[in-house]
Order: sequence, then C-alpha cells, then structure tokens
Amino acid sequence: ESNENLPLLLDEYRRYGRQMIMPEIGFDGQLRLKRAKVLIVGAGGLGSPAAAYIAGAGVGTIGIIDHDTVEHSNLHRQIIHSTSKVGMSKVESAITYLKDLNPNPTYIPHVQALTSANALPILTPYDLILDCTDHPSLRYLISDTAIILNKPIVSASALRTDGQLIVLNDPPGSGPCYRCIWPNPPPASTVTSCGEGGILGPVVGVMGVLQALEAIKLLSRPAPPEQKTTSMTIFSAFPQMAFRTLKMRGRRKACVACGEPADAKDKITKEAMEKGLIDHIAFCGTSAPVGLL
Amino acid sequence: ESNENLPLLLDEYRRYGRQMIMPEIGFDGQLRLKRAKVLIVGAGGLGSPAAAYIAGAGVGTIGIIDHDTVEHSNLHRQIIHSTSKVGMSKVESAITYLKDLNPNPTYIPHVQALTSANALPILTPYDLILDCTDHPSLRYLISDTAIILNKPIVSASALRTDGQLIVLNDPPGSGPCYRCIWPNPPPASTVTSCGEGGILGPVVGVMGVLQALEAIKLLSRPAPPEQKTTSMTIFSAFPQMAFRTLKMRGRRKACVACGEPADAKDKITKEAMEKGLIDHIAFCGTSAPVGLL
Amino acid sequence: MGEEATLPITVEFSGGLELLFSKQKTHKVQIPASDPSGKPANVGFLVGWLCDNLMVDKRKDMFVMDGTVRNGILVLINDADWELEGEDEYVLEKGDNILFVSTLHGG
Amino acid sequence: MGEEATLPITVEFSGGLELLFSKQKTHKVQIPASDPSGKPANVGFLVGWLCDNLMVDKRKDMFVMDGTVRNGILVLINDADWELEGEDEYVLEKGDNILFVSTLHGG
Ligand SMILES: [Zn+2]
Ligand SMILES: [Zn+2]
Repeated sequence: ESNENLPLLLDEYRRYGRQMIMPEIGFDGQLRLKRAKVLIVGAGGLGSPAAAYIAGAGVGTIGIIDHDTVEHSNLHRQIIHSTSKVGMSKVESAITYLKDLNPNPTYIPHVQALTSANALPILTPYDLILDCTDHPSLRYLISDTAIILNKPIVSASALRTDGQLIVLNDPPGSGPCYRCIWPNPPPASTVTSCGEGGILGPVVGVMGVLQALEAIKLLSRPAPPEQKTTSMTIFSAFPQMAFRTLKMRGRRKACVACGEPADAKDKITKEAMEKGLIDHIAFCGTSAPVGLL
Repeated sequence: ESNENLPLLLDEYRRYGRQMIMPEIGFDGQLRLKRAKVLIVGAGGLGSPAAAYIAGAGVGTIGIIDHDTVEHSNLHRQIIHSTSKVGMSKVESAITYLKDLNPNPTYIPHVQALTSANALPILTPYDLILDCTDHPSLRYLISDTAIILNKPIVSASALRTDGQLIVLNDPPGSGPCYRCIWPNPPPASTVTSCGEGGILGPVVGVMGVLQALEAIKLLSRPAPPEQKTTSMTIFSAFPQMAFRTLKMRGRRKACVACGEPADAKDKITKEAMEKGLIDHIAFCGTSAPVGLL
Repeated sequence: MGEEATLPITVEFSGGLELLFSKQKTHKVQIPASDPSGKPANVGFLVGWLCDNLMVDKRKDMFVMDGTVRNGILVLINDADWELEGEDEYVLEKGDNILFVSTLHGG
Repeated sequence: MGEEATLPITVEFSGGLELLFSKQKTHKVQIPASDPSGKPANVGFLVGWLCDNLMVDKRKDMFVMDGTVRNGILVLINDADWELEGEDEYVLEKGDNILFVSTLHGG
C-alpha cells in the first residue's frame, strides 16, 4: 500500500527512464501518461503496434475493443497475436501479450463489436480514442461519439501500399471531426478492405506506430498548443517510400456532428444516439458485414 | 515430404495471402522472400519491430545477432521482448517470440557480439544485412564486411525524437557504402547512445518498421531498378511529426571500402579483415563499451 | 485552329486512385489555359479534363459523380485541402500541384 | 557604413544539432550577400557566419572542426547532399534551404 503514495513505482522508473530523461516527456509527462485512459478500437494491423508502444510507454489505463478472433491470415501484420492464439478473441490475445510486455497498466477488455447502441457508454471513461478500425461506418460512429463526449481521436488507415493518419477534435472543441473532413461517405462500391485489396504488413505497421506516437505526444503534453492547424500524413511505400504532410481544413460550421447544421434537426446529439436514431451502417450504405480488421 | 515439392505450404498461402494478392509482391515475390536469408544485427529498439514484420512476411531464413540480455529498461521500445524474459539473451527471447508469430522461417541465433574477427564468417550466408546497432564502430564494421561480401544493407538509427534510414550498397556494386556517406567517424565525444540521450519508443519503432519494409521490397523485387539514386529518410517526432527525403551522393571513387583509394595500401580488403588489421573500435576512437542496444 | 495557350501543372494520385490513371502516381500535364467558355482554367475544369484526357480506366464513377469529385476523394491544392483554396473555383496557376487522395478505410 | 546587401535563406538543424541553436529547428535568416573579401557568400562562409551569429551554445566543436563542419554532420543544399552541389564552394542563392543533420547512431 505504501506504493500508493509514490507517484511512480520503482519498476516504472526503470522501465520509462529512457523516455523520462527527455525534456519532451520528463517526470510530469510520465505522470500524465500514467493518469491517462486510452481506448484502442480494433486490435488488428493498426491496433497491434499502437497498443504495444502505448503499453510500453506506460499509459495507465488501456481499453481494447474488438469482436474478432485471431486467424492465420492476420499474423503477417498483427504482430501482438501469434500462432498459438489462433481462434482466441483478439482482445484476450492482445491483453495477454501486453501484460507480459508491461504489467503496470490497467487493461480493460471489451470483447464485442462497437455499435451505435453501445458506443456512448463504452467511450465515456476514456480520455483519447484510437481509431484502428476497418470500415467507414465505424469511423463515423467513433467520430460522432467522441464529439458528443468531447474526446480527441487519433485516426489511421491503410490499404495495400498506402497509409493515412489524422488527429481529430484536438483540442476537443476546436479541431475538425471526421465529418468535417469527409461530410459524406464514399459509395459503398468504392470501399476496399484489407482482406479484398491486400495489405503489406509494415505499411499498416508504420501507421499504427505513428498512432502510438501521436497518442503519447497528446497525452504527455502539459497543454494543447495554442494555435493548432490540422494536418494529415499520407504514406506510400512504392515506388520510393514517401511521406507527405497535407494541410487540412478546420471545423465545418455547418457540420452535423460538431457544428450547427442549417436545419437543427440534422444535428447529431447524445439523445439521438441514445434513442438509436443514428444508423451509421445505413449511412454508409453497405449491407456487407462490418468488422474490425 | 510431399510438401517439399510444393513451392509454398498451405499454411503459407493462408498467412501471406493478404500480401500475395498485391501485384507489388505476388506469388513470385513471395517465393523470393521464402528463399531469402536476412541477418538482423541487434535485437533492440530497431531490431524488434524489424524482425517481427520480416518474420511475419515469410522471409525464409532469419539470423539474429546480439550479445545482450533483456532488461526492464528495454521494454518500452523493444516490443518483442517481455517482462518474463528479463535476464534471457535477447536473441533467445526474440526467436521465442518470432517462432510463435510464424513457425515457418528458419531462425538462426548468434548469441555473441559482432566483431572485426567474426563478422566475415557470420555475414557470409546471408543475402541482406539489417543494421539495427547502436554504435558507429559497428556501423563501419557492418558496412566494410558487407562491401567485401557484396551484400546490401538496410541501415537505420534513432535517438530521442529523431530517426534516420538509408539503404546502402544497393544494388551491390553500385550504391554507396557507409564510408562513402561518412568517410570519417564523428568525434567520440559527440556520440550519444539511447541510454544516455533517451529515446521515445515509437520513434525507434517507426524506423525499425521502415527497415522491414525496405527489406521486404528489396528481397521480393524481380530485379534491382535500373537507375537508382540513394536517398536518406529522416524523421522528427516534434514539434510536428515530419519525414523528409534527402538525395544522397553515390559511390565515392576514392572510398577505402568500396572504391580505389589513392594509396592502394589503404584499401579495406578481405585479407586485411581476416588478419585483424582493421580495428573499427580504434577507428571510432572510443574506449567505451560497445554494445548492441 | 490557332495556337492554344497551355498551363503546365503537376497532377498526382494517391490511395489507389492511380490505378485509374495508368497506375502512374505523378503526371506532368499541359492543360488548356482557358475553358471552352474562355474563362481561366479552374480545378473544376481540370477534373473534367482529366476524365477526358488522362483517365485510362473507364469507370469514371470511381473518380467523379454528379459533376464533381466523388465522396471519399480529397483534393489538395499545393498540399492544402481545396476547401481552404476555393474548391473547384480555384483558378490554376503555372506549376501548381493538384493531388487527389482516395480515402483509405482499412486497418 | 553604407547598406549591405543581404540574402534571405532558410537554415535548418536536425538530429539534435538544434540544441546548439536555441533549440529551434528552422531559422529564416538574412546573411550578407558577400564575404569580407567581396566574393559571393558560399556555404563555407555561411558555416562561419552561423557560428558567430546564430549559435547560442558555445561548444563550437560540436558543429565545426578544422575550419569546416565536423565529421558526422551532413550538409544538405535544398535537400541534396552538398557533395552533389560543390560542398562549401556552393554559392548561396536567395531562398536556398541549407539543412545540417547530425548523424544518429542509436538503435
Ligand atoms: Zn465536424
Ligand atoms: Zn564506399
């Protein structure tokens, strides 16, 4: 019990020493990481490396939500799972790995799909949401819920040889949301999953590691920057590896989620979400099974 | 034994399907990966993610060399090790993890330090060397040995919030070597290790994943590009995450390793290496212990 | 026909859109400096011009719908969201870089 | 003294070198257009000028040694290795970007 009075355990000083000696983190930043609660939505190609580095860095509470089980076809890129875990729920497999990497954080398993019906209660306890999902409907659902709950999102995606990353609603109340950037979903016929289109492991891996980096930066900083412009990082592995930083728009005044739509009835509110009036799957126009990959 | 006649096992089709359906890899690229032999020098912050994605992708033979053992202070960034492996050799810990991720590759442990005396025989069997080390003397040693043996190198490094990546001697015989880019080592007093300077986990992590990407691209391609310029990728995590691609020089005609020095006696030859005449530690002017981090 | 003034610009495709354009990510093109009505070429005009002159794949609805770039494609003018630059009304200048990014959803 | 012509350029530091220069990675500076002997300012002159005018940390040997940039620092002229551009003899032009990268060795 005496440990309760120490801000950091001796084991934590040993583990985090290499990052605590950096002025960008420091002792105060490490304490902020310890007090932080992160939800990782999707324990797949993005969520695997993101969870590993977030747990390694000592974020105090880490929730993971995924309804899927580990398959052989995951293992070229979902590197926190393993052959001996095939058939196990990805959440359980992930937490088994993470506890051995770092036993100090509190790990919260959510072995279920994220839906319009459960998103509000599931996201509520967390400070930051990592969108590591595989479908537009989930990306809109996470964004709408995070806007209602006033939480930032680190969102990434990958397909074949390309990746994209953007930090949304940061700081909460000022940065754009997913709908500000993409007010309307793409036609369902143009949406390709990693299962259909293919994916190179290190491509999705690099995007997941960069999500962890943005999460650690956001959670350890003393305060949000005063003037923050939103940028999107895009990555392409071929022909030459190339990253590019794009300057994105700010909030859309008439955004149905974070703004004031012309018709107030269009506003996505907590009440509308709770009453089940917001159907993200229908909005994205797909009847295909929606999964977290 | 019937499997011996099949180019790929059924398990391999399942595992690598998501990358084999991509034209950049394809069936032939997967076979080239399976036939390839990679040596990862250093099972630390760079080597951990590099090894995970290289093993996941199905590279057929993977050697790992490191003389170090797992410590708690490694685990925020060396994500293939774990708390239960503290005290174990990093090579053994890494191979235990990799075998569970993908049992198909042949893993070759080298539990020892890479030195001027053993580098030639150790590197000889491999097609590609990943430099995941932590000291200039090892970087020159790896480069000199790879030039003598005609092998390409994927070299990365990281410190604090920054990272660097370069592919050397690619294709063998034409791209620059480490000495072409850096003919002389930095003053020993200016060399900072991750232990002294600190390191953020995802910073070294992203560089290691990019090493795996460059390795997979190099090993799976049908032939080297006809005209290849050498570029160096530099990464900075703060204040805004930023990657930059720098156009580097080609081979230096008078390079003592890959070129023709003015005085032929200066040339680093296989014979000179074998006779122990090339002292990389003295060249780098340090008396500090040289380790693979 | 007399000489037509042209404008040299760079057009780039990312996120898989290059598959519709000869699998080539970067195109240096010379576009007409004015549209058929004589107005200076803007991004809206460029989008139509690309469909007619650069697109190899015939599935135009993978790129345009209802007269503009389809949902799920971001347009960047010199690496800035086109909404910061006037969207399709932005008048092109010599040397501009126009990047079309197909949004990815995989993970 | 009459007016001195100056040249606006961008100087950047990476890999930890920024610690010697007010911890600031990017500096927009106006340097004299000619060196004291009247020759147009080149990169060699710039290195000395940075030591005298921009360096805060007094450990000059972390940046220069024997009259030039020390071993282990790469110099990039508009993102190309200075050895491709004439090294310290490269004559600076308005708007040039000069990047100094300290080589990292950690892993
Ligand atoms: Zn919005
Ligand atoms: Zn050389």
